[in-house]
Amino acid sequence: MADTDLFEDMEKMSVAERMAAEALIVDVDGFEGPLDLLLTLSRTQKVDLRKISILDLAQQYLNFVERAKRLRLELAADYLVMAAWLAFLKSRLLLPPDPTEEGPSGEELAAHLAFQLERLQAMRDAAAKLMAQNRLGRDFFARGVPEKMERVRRVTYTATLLDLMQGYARLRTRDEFRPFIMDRDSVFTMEEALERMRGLIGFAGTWTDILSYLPDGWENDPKKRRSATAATFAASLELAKEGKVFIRQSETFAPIEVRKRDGRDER
Amino acid sequence: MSDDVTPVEEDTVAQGGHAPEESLFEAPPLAEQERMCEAILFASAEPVSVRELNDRMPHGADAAEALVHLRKRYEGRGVHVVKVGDAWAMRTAPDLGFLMQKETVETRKLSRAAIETLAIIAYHQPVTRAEIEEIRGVSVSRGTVDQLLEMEWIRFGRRKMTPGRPVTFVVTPVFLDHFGLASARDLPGLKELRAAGLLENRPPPGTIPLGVKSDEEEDEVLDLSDGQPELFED
Amino acid sequence: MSDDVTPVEEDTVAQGGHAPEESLFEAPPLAEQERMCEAILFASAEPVSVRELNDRMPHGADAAEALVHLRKRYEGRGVHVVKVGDAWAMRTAPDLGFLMQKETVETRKLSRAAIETLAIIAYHQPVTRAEIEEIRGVSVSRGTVDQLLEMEWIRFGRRKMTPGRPVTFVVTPVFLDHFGLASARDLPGLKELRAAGLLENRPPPGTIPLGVKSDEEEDEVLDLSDGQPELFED
Repeated sequence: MADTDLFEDMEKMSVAERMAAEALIVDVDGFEGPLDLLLTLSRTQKVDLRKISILDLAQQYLNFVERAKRLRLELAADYLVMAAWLAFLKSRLLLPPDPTEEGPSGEELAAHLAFQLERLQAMRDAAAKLMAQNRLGRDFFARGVPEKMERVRRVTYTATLLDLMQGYARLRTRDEFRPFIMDRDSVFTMEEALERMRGLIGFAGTWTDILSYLPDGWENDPKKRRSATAATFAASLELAKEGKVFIRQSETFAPIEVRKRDGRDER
Repeated sequence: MSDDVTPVEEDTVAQGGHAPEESLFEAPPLAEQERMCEAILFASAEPVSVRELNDRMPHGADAAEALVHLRKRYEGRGVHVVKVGDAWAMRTAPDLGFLMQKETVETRKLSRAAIETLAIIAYHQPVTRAEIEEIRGVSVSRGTVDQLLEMEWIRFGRRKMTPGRPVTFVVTPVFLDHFGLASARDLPGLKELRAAGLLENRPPPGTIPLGVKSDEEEDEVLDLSDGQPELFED
Repeated sequence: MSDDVTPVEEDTVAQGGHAPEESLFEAPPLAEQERMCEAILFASAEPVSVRELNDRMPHGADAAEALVHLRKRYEGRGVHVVKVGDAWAMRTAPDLGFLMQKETVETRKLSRAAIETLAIIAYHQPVTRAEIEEIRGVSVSRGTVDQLLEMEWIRFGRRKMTPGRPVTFVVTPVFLDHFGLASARDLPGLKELRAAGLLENRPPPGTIPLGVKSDEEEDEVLDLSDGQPELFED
């Protein structure tokens, strides 16, 4: 990777030295492929990469491959492919353009090769600059004792309606099967109360406590009494709304009384 | 920030106040020494002694003095310079410790005991603990009730007017909200449970046997409501 | 960054200038938010994103704003507040590296091939393996890519919309953090390389049949601008 012609150096070396150098040359890690070799060879021209003579470079490369063959070095296939391509390029550059021939001109091919070399060199320079950046753990440092984020785990529980229903069903069917009814026997509905009142209200020409409308047998059991009272009260309101009765209460918590609305009220 | 330390003073301290040791090099200005202490304390895994600071800083530097200024600079900040034994370290301000916690929320299925207890409360509310136990046939653990109370799915209702005046449990609006119910009365009755195949001894085709916990259970709800839209309606 | 913000203004912003978002809680004063950001960044070895800062700070806090002030406060100190991609970190000032005990875990010696591959990915991202090989003129070994992936300096980017939809490589926030870069735009010499046309993807003449070429090129251009919108903009 010296700036001078590698083979001139090599021919001056002892056999042992030469063997070592040869090993280096064919080592793809030493020379990272034909483009790398071309880039190394191009340095011998000692000009800006943009002004490089691709024709000369092609010749240099072909000489290199030629001498490698003479030294019975085994070159990797891609080095030989490059040699063949450069030989082709050289002929294109030297011969006057053949108008019948298709494809890009020698100049175009040469320009692209020059671009590739320049780009490879640019990336090498960029890589060097990158590695020379201030680096974490070498030039600048992170916190020496980072504090661990304490994870506070909070568990929330969830259940679906189906879980709930299955759970309930499981309980209610476990021993004896007892169908679930919303204790309907202690519920007096408003509809029932309304029906009952409609039938009875015709007789109530005077103010009557609504509690007297409770159905028989519902006054004693507190549950039943509560339900019937509420239903009767609601039914009374409904009837008042319909204009069939008047409703009154003298003071808070006093008995609520109803009376049928009749002819005298229209006057 | 150490408002009283001006660059001018710092220079004075560094150059004048510092006894000249026979050094070939001049010590860096105090402001620079302070920066150095700051960087070393920040990056060190362990508290650093004044001696070690002096060893690491350029010759002639006075870490003890730089630390005084550094400590002052961090007063009231989110990070403090603290003394740990003979050494110094930087630490986050104690009052900001709560920022170093991350809360993760994990969702788990409610236990079978909790579900059953909850179901009984929902269907029978207001209901006493004794009544729950009677229906479940086993005693209700304190933990189960506490869990449901904590989740705010149940709350204490009015005491029952029976001997001992036991407390009752009722479900809460949070419960109704979670299960998408307008009221506890919207819970389907046994008849409807049966119609939905939930009371069969044999699992209906395509469903999971009762009691088998499965991730698919949630899907089942979807399936059910899709297939039988009338299920949860009255 | 608003470099014109003075401490006096900070107070104004904290008390008056902060528009109330529809929050039940009032955001802490900006000075307090700054302390919080300071503590969180200080405590973390890894860069912390603005989003995470906001998540960890009380509701209504504005980490982005607090960071502006915090960064300014640490200017010229021994520790800096630096931007790493979308995240922020506290790092010692690079000029004080000589004071530090070098980490013993000096990252594995990277091969020349790995360094060049890394540079090509950083400067050309998103870039396919074929493009890397085209630039280096040699095939890229699996081990090289694996090593860079393992170090978390590169990761897979979006697939290219070219035949075969090859995967691309891009650099990571870990890479940016390691090299002290706020973004891939800050790569050294990037502008010059672009100006010189050396970052163009220039296919070899005559290798791609006409007709297919134009479509593909369009795709690639789109891919670049879509995939990394922020990267190569000026």
